[in-house]
Order: sequence, then C-alpha cells, then structure tokens
Amino acid sequence: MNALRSAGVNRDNIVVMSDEPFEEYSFGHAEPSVAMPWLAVLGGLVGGTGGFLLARLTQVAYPIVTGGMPIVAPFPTAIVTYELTMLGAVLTTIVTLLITAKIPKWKQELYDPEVTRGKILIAVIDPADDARADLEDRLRNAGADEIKSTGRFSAI
Amino acid sequence: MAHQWGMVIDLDRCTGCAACVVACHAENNISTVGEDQAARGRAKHWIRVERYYEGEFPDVRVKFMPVLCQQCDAAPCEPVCPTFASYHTIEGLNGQVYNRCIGTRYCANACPYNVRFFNFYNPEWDKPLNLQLNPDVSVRSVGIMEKCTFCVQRIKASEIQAEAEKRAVKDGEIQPACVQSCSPHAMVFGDLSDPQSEVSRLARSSRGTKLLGELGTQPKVTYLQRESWHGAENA
Amino acid sequence: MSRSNLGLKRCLRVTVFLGMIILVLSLLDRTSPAQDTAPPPQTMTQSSPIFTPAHRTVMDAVREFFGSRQKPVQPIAYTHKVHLANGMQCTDCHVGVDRGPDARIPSVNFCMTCHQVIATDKPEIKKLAAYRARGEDIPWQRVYGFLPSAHVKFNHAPHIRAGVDCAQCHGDMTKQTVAVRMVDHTMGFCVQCHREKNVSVDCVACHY
Amino acid sequence: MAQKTPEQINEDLLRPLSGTSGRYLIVLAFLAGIVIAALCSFFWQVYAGLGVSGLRSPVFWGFYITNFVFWIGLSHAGTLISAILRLANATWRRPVTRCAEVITVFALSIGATFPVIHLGRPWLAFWLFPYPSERGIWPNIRSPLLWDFFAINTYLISSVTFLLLPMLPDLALVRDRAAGWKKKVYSVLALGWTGTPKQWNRLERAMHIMAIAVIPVAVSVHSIVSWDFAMAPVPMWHSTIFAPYFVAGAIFSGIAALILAMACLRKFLHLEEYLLPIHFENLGKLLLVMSLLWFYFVFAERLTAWYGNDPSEMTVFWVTQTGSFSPLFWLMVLCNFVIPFPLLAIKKTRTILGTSIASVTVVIGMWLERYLIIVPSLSHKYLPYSWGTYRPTWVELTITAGTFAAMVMLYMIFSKLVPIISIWELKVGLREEAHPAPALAPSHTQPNEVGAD
Repeated sequence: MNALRSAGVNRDNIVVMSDEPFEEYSFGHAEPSVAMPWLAVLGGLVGGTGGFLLARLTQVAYPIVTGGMPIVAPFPTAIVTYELTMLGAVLTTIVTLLITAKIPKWKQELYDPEVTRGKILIAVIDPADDARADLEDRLRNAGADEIKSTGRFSAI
Repeated sequence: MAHQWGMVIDLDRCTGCAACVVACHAENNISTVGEDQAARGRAKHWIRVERYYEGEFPDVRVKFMPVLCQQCDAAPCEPVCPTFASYHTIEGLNGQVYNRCIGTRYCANACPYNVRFFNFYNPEWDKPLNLQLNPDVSVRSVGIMEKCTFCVQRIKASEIQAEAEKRAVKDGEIQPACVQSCSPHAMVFGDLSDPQSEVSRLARSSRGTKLLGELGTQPKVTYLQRESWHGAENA
Repeated sequence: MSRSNLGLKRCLRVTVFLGMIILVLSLLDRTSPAQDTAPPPQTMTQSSPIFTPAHRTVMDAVREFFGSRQKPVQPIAYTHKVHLANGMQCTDCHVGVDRGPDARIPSVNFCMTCHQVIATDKPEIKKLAAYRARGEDIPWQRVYGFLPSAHVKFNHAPHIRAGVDCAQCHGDMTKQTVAVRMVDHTMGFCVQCHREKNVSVDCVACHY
Repeated sequence: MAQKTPEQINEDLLRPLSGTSGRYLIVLAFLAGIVIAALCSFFWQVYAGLGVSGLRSPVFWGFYITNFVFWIGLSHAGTLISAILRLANATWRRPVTRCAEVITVFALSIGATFPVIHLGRPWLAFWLFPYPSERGIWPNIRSPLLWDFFAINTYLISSVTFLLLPMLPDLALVRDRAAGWKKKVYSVLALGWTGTPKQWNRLERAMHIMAIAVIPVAVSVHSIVSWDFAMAPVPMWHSTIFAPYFVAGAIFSGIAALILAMACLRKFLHLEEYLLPIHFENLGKLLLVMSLLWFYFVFAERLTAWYGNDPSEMTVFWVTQTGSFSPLFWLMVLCNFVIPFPLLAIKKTRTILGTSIASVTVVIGMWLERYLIIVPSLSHKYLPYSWGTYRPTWVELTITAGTFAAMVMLYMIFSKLVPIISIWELKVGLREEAHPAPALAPSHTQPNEVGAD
C-alpha cells in the first residue's frame, strides 16, 4: 500500500478489500468520515415529527365522536412520538450505511473470493501501462503473495 | 345539551326476583350458552343480581344488588380499546360498536364491574326460538364483546319518534327492559342532565352511593340504600 | 366515497390476509356446510361445545370479508322503469318508507290490484298471476341491505323526513328495470352524507 | 482461542453449514410437527371461536398473553445485551453477540403473533394499523395496544437490522465458498459486500449508533408491554412499579435464554473452543445480578401491596401467597431465586452446567411470573360475585408448545444457514489479542502514513 503510494498512484485509484476491519492501518482511516450520528439524529427528528403528527394531526383529521372524551392525549402522543423517533434514527442509520458503503451492489467488477480467506486485496485501477512493471515490483517487495492482472492490478 | 342517560337502583326495594335479567335477555337477543358453557364461565347476563349474605346461619340477611354496565363517565373500558369499538357516545353511554370490535377483550379486563361479555362461540337459537329475536337489536356474532346498552334501541326509537312529532323526549318515556319489568319499581331511568327528572331527583338522595366509586369511574348508575352497606364497598 | 379508496382497502386486506385465508381454505373448505363438522372429540375437551360458525361455509366468510356479494336473481323481471314512466311514485308501492325502518315490498295481492286488468298477457305478469293463484308470496331477493356483521340499524323514515332523495342511495330507478345495486352502501358513503348534512356521526347513531 | 488461525476459525464456524445429520432432520421434523399442530389448533380456534380455549369470564386473558409477555421478555436476550456489551466494548462478547441477537429476532416475532392469536376476530387485526380507510376511522392511540403496535414494530425492525448488518461480511464469506443456487442466494443476502475500508468503517460506525439507539427502544418495549396491564384498574396491575419490574424480568429471562442457547450450540455444533466457560461465567454473573434484582422487585411490589392493605389487592395478594395460586407462586420463587441464587453465587457451581441449570429454572420461573401477574388478578377483581378461575385447554397448550418448538426450530435452521458466531468479529478479537491494542493503534500521523499526498 505504502509502496503503491510512494510510486505516486493516486489514492482514489487504490482499492483495498479485506475480510476484517483494519482500523489501525492508514487505509482504515483513509475514508472521509460521514457525520453518521448527526444524520441519525436528523432521521430521529424526522421520525419524531412524523410520529407526533401521526399521533396528533391524523387523529384530528379523522374526527371520531367520543362524547367529550379526548381523542388525542399527551402521554400516548409522547409514546408514539418517541417510538417513531427511534425508528427514524435506526432507519436513517441503515440507509446512510447502505448509501455510503455503496451497498447493495450485486455486480462486482473487482473482487476475489480469496478476500474472505483472510487475504487483503489491494488493487490499482487502470494504472498507466508503463507503470505496471514498477508497481508489480513494489507490491512484491512489500510482501504481496500473488499478483493478478485483470486490466488492473491486484495484490493479495 | 345532549341527554345524559342515567339510572337509579333502589336496593331497599329490590327483591332479587331477576325479572330484569329475563327481560334483558329477551329484549337484547342475549344468547343463552347452555348449562355446560355457563359452568365454564361463558354465560352472558348484561344485568345480573348479585347476592351477598350477611351474618351467620340462622341469622342471615341476604342483599340483592342488580349489577349492569354503570355507563361510567370516566370509563376504564373506553381508552384501552385500540379500535374505538368501545367509546363514549354523545349521550354519555359507553357505546359498544360490535362491527368495529376485533376481540382483544381488553375492555373486559379493564372493567372493574365485570359487566362486559364475550361471545366465545357464535350464538345460536334453535328453531323456532330464532323467531323471538328482537329485530331492533343486532345479534352479536362470535369473537366480539357485548354489554348493556341502556337499551339504546329504545332510546333511539323514542328520540326518532319525538323528532317526528317535533317535541322533546319526555321524562319516563324511555324505559329500558329491566326498568320496565321491575315490579317493585326499584329501577328508574332518565336524563341526568335534566335536574327535574325523576332519576336526577333520586340520584341526589342522601341514600345514594356509587358502586366502586372510589375507583374514580364516575358511574351513571346510583344505588340507593338505607344503611351503609359494606358489601358494595369492600367486595 | 371514491373507487380508489375502496381499491386500496381491498388491496390491504388481500395482502395482509391472503396467506392466512389460503391456509384456512386448504384446511377447512371441503364445501361441506359447517354444521357437519364434528365438534372436537370428547376426550380432548371437558365438553363438546355446541356452536354454529357465523358463516355457513368458509367461502361465505371469505366473500363477506372481501365485501363481495352475489347479484340477486329476481323471480319476476319487475320493471321499475315502466312503472315510474306511467306516473307512479316510489311511495305508491313502498308504502312504509316514510313511517318506519323498512321501505316494504308490496305483497302479490297489492300488485294484482292493478294487474288484474293491466298487461295481463305479458309473460312476467302471467308469472305474477300464477303466484297469486297458488296463494304464494313472491320470493323477492334482497338487493340492498346491510350484512348482519355490519350491525347497522338503518331507519328509512328519518331519512325521508330529512328530504333525502330516494335516488341518492338507490340510483335513478327510472332507468332500471329489475333493481340492481347502483350505489355501494359503504360506511364512507353514509358518513360523508351525514357530515354534509351536519347530522350525527356518532357510531351509535347507526350501530347498535 | 488465541491459538486459532483465521483459516481454522473459518473452517470451524462454517462446518455447521456444510451438512445435516439424520438426527438433526429427525429433531427438525419432530419440531415441525408440533408447529403444524399448533397452527391447526389456531385455525380450529378461528373457525370455532375462542370458546375452544380455556378463557372465560372474567379471566379474558390467559395463556396467550402470558406467552406474549414471556416471549417479548425473552427477546431482550439479544439486542439489548449485545448492544450493552458492544458499547461497553467487552471483548468477551464477540462469540456471544450473534447467537443473542438471533434469539431476539425469533422470540420477538413469535411474541408479536400472540396479540393476533388471542383476538376474537384475528382476521381484522389490521385495524390496528393506522391507514386511511373510507370508514373515516383511525385507531385509538390512547390504547396501550396501539403503543405495543408501534413499540414492537420499531423494536423488530431495529433488531432485525441489528442482526443483519454485522452479518453481511460473514454472508460474503459463505457466498465465496458456496456454489450453485446457494451462491446466488448468499450473493443477494450479502448485498455485494466486498470489505473495502469504507464499508468496514461505515459498518462499525452504524453498529455503534444502532447499539445506542436500540437500548432505549428495548427498554421502552417492555415498559409498554407492562403498561398493557398497569393502565387497567385491576388489583395488583395498577402499579407504577410495573415498567421497571417487567424490564428487569425481561432481561433476566433473556440472559437465561441466551445461556441455554449457547450451551446447546456449544454441545451440538461442537463450538467448545469458541463458547468458553468464561462466557458462561460472565453471563452467569449477570444472571445472578438480575436474579437479585428480580427478587427485589417482587419484594417491593408485594410489600407495598401488603402495607397498602387495599381489600381488593389483598385478595389477590393472599390468593397467590397462600391460596389456590400459591403452589405456582412458590415454584416461581424457587425457580427464579432459590435455585439459581446459590448456583450462580458460588464460584464452583458457576460452571457451564450450573449456569445452564439455573437458566432452565429461570425460564420456567419467568413464564410462571407472567402467568401469575395475569391470571390471579383477573380472576379476583373487585366484585366477589363475579370471581372466576381459569384452566387452559388443549388448544392453548398446543399453541404454547408450538411456539417453543418454533423457536427451537427457527434457531436450528438459522444456525445451519448462517455462521452462528460472528466470524469477522472473532478475527478482530484474535488480532487484538495477538497485538495489544495501544501499540497497534497509530493515529493518522503515525509511521504507516508514509505517502502523504
């Protein structure tokens, strides 16, 4: 990885895949973080508002004769609002995860089942032809087990 | 102001004859479930005469207390119903909308008086008994709750009649089946929102108590009795 | 109420309960009337409950659940169109409509007061006369009417007094021969009109 | 565990997926038979009416609602415990989380069916759902059953995703080893997981947020279930202590269920090297705490009732303490406290066997607790004239047995389809053990970050 970087390959063109998270290494942190907690809070707020409206406005929109008894009451409104707040937060988290992690994506252009056998896949997308040999060398020196070339480089 | 139907039951007059029970069954198409099912607790009586005994044999006094839906103003059965099948009508009744009932039986659990009844089986009348059914009252099918309605069909009929004649409903014009059949005249029915009605006057009586009134259900049935009666309060 | 709403309602019902219904059908619908189904064996319960299900067959229950009703087939092809075109009023035959809950269908005798002499050669009138001759009543089939499970206590009289036109609920009868169900008497239909006319929409106004 | 290489982990944990034994199929068929019997009982009940059950006036809720509360309580095994352990970053949690979360999903699904099973007209259950209908009626949000509807659905959705998200990498693992139609199925299930740092990063953050969100949801769910009872003016139900009492009981039974599930997995899937005595000991300690807490709640509830001396409450009090329900009551105390307490308190008996025995008694005891909350109160409401009793019939017994069978069956099927222990989390744990974390957690500026742009 570092070898590739020192060869001047653009960070965006390096693909890494592994079967466990490697937070300790630089590529584990290479991703720009998304304000996921804030999105969750936002989703919660949306959910909560929806819940509040559901518990309050829709009840009023369906005027049921209750002989003077309340149709909406504060405690139930709070409960429904609360539950839908949490639901909103959870769903937003999931949606954020799916979108930012680019899943579901069933068509894989670049993947190797070896990844789930414990190996780490490091690929360079569309390297310049003249740089190929150099990159391969560098990867080998960095301890790569196997190098495949599929119009791209991958070191495992 | 809409009517607020209420009832007064004078326990000092009640003889425990159970004519009200029979009349109610006949009027409201309440099915009998048979000996066997009754023994298993599936009997339905929208009004029942509770008997309590005081003292030791041979010095025993028996107390009769007809218990029907108290048509509470703050009814525990109403808010718990998820579908508004049990709800408060404009005229202050605890309405039971049979077609909306999905049979959670939550209302029956919440009711402190145990005056809500569930159709465990589809009711059945052997021919020709089916011909005795009152056409003004629904026949409740399996899986739904039913309860005393203060004979809402009679109330509605009187109201429609009064409206056709362009007059107000008169006091005493409406009599639920139980009131009508009560020979000692222990039961009185009428409009509590009219302070001049007989039921209002009796409900203000110093002999009046509410059954389980301490629960805050605000029943619209007032029981009259001469002396304080522990059976009603401490049961 | 709108068609689309009804469609939505049915869609929901279908999706939620189709699976369950299929299972029920496969288990129970052997087209036998429900009364034939044996109660559970004596050994299994302390007693054998005696009951009749709310519907004669499981298919009946399913049909009712989805709100589908069969078209009535009338014994005589009575034509509303002709009678109304001849200057008759609804209330001439449906005499009870402004006084009581039911609109009433006249008896065969009532029909024969006119049809003694009018159009006696028509085949349908001959059928009518035959009923009279046998002393039978005509087995008219119900066109409208609420299902027992709707628990609706409808009363015609207050509606007539309030000036509701017959056509509003029954369609334009001057165009119909044998009465067909022109208007779906759903709860939405009733409630909408009650709201417009500012009359009670208390549940217990109709359901008791 | 430390000696295991990642390949061994893969192999060991994927082994259950590779084939089924005859014994497995026989057990599965047996359980399926019970479930089918329960389904038939349910349809018979729908067809004939609730009269075929033992319910009667005034005990309108019996086995079904007992089962409902019991299963919802049991569902607190997974998501809640797993979320707490995740947040506390307890490293021993790694082999435990997934088998716990699976309990939640299945127990919750089973529990959520009971409100429908117990309905008089179950085909109309969709009326609880707030949808625009031409009737112009909306469900009654004041009803605790509606709160249940919202809470359980929120909890179910959260739990299912809480289970599924960290399963993606393992599903990808299975996908890469499967062939034929299985490969296709797992490919779809794995959502195209490849394991890029981006995906790992997002997954871990999402799990963190989910863990935070799911704890209050779980607490609220059982609080709301308790409010189904506490809202009604029924003697001994109408109590402010019910919500925490129920939540504590739920966690109590949940941990017991988790220990049982782990013991079974360990034995039948031969995971002796993954589910270690330390896990049982740690969970045993938790169970011990909950047992004490449960005892405290029961004591507090009974004490206030006794001191209050309200006649209607005292009726229910004595009928459970010394009356007709007393055998069940004391059996419950035996199962929930007397047996598990010494077993779990003494270090020598806090073994796998010891905690498993304690768990069995706790599961039984907690079922009894739910029963004893519901039935004695309902059968002894205010007016003595209308007192009643309750005895279940074969319909309720079959359906109850069916749900237990369904739980075991679903669990068995699940453990054959998905690695029941999270493989990737184990590997992370392995690596962390090999290289203690602080040394290998360089920040962005540490040496690894050579090629600064």
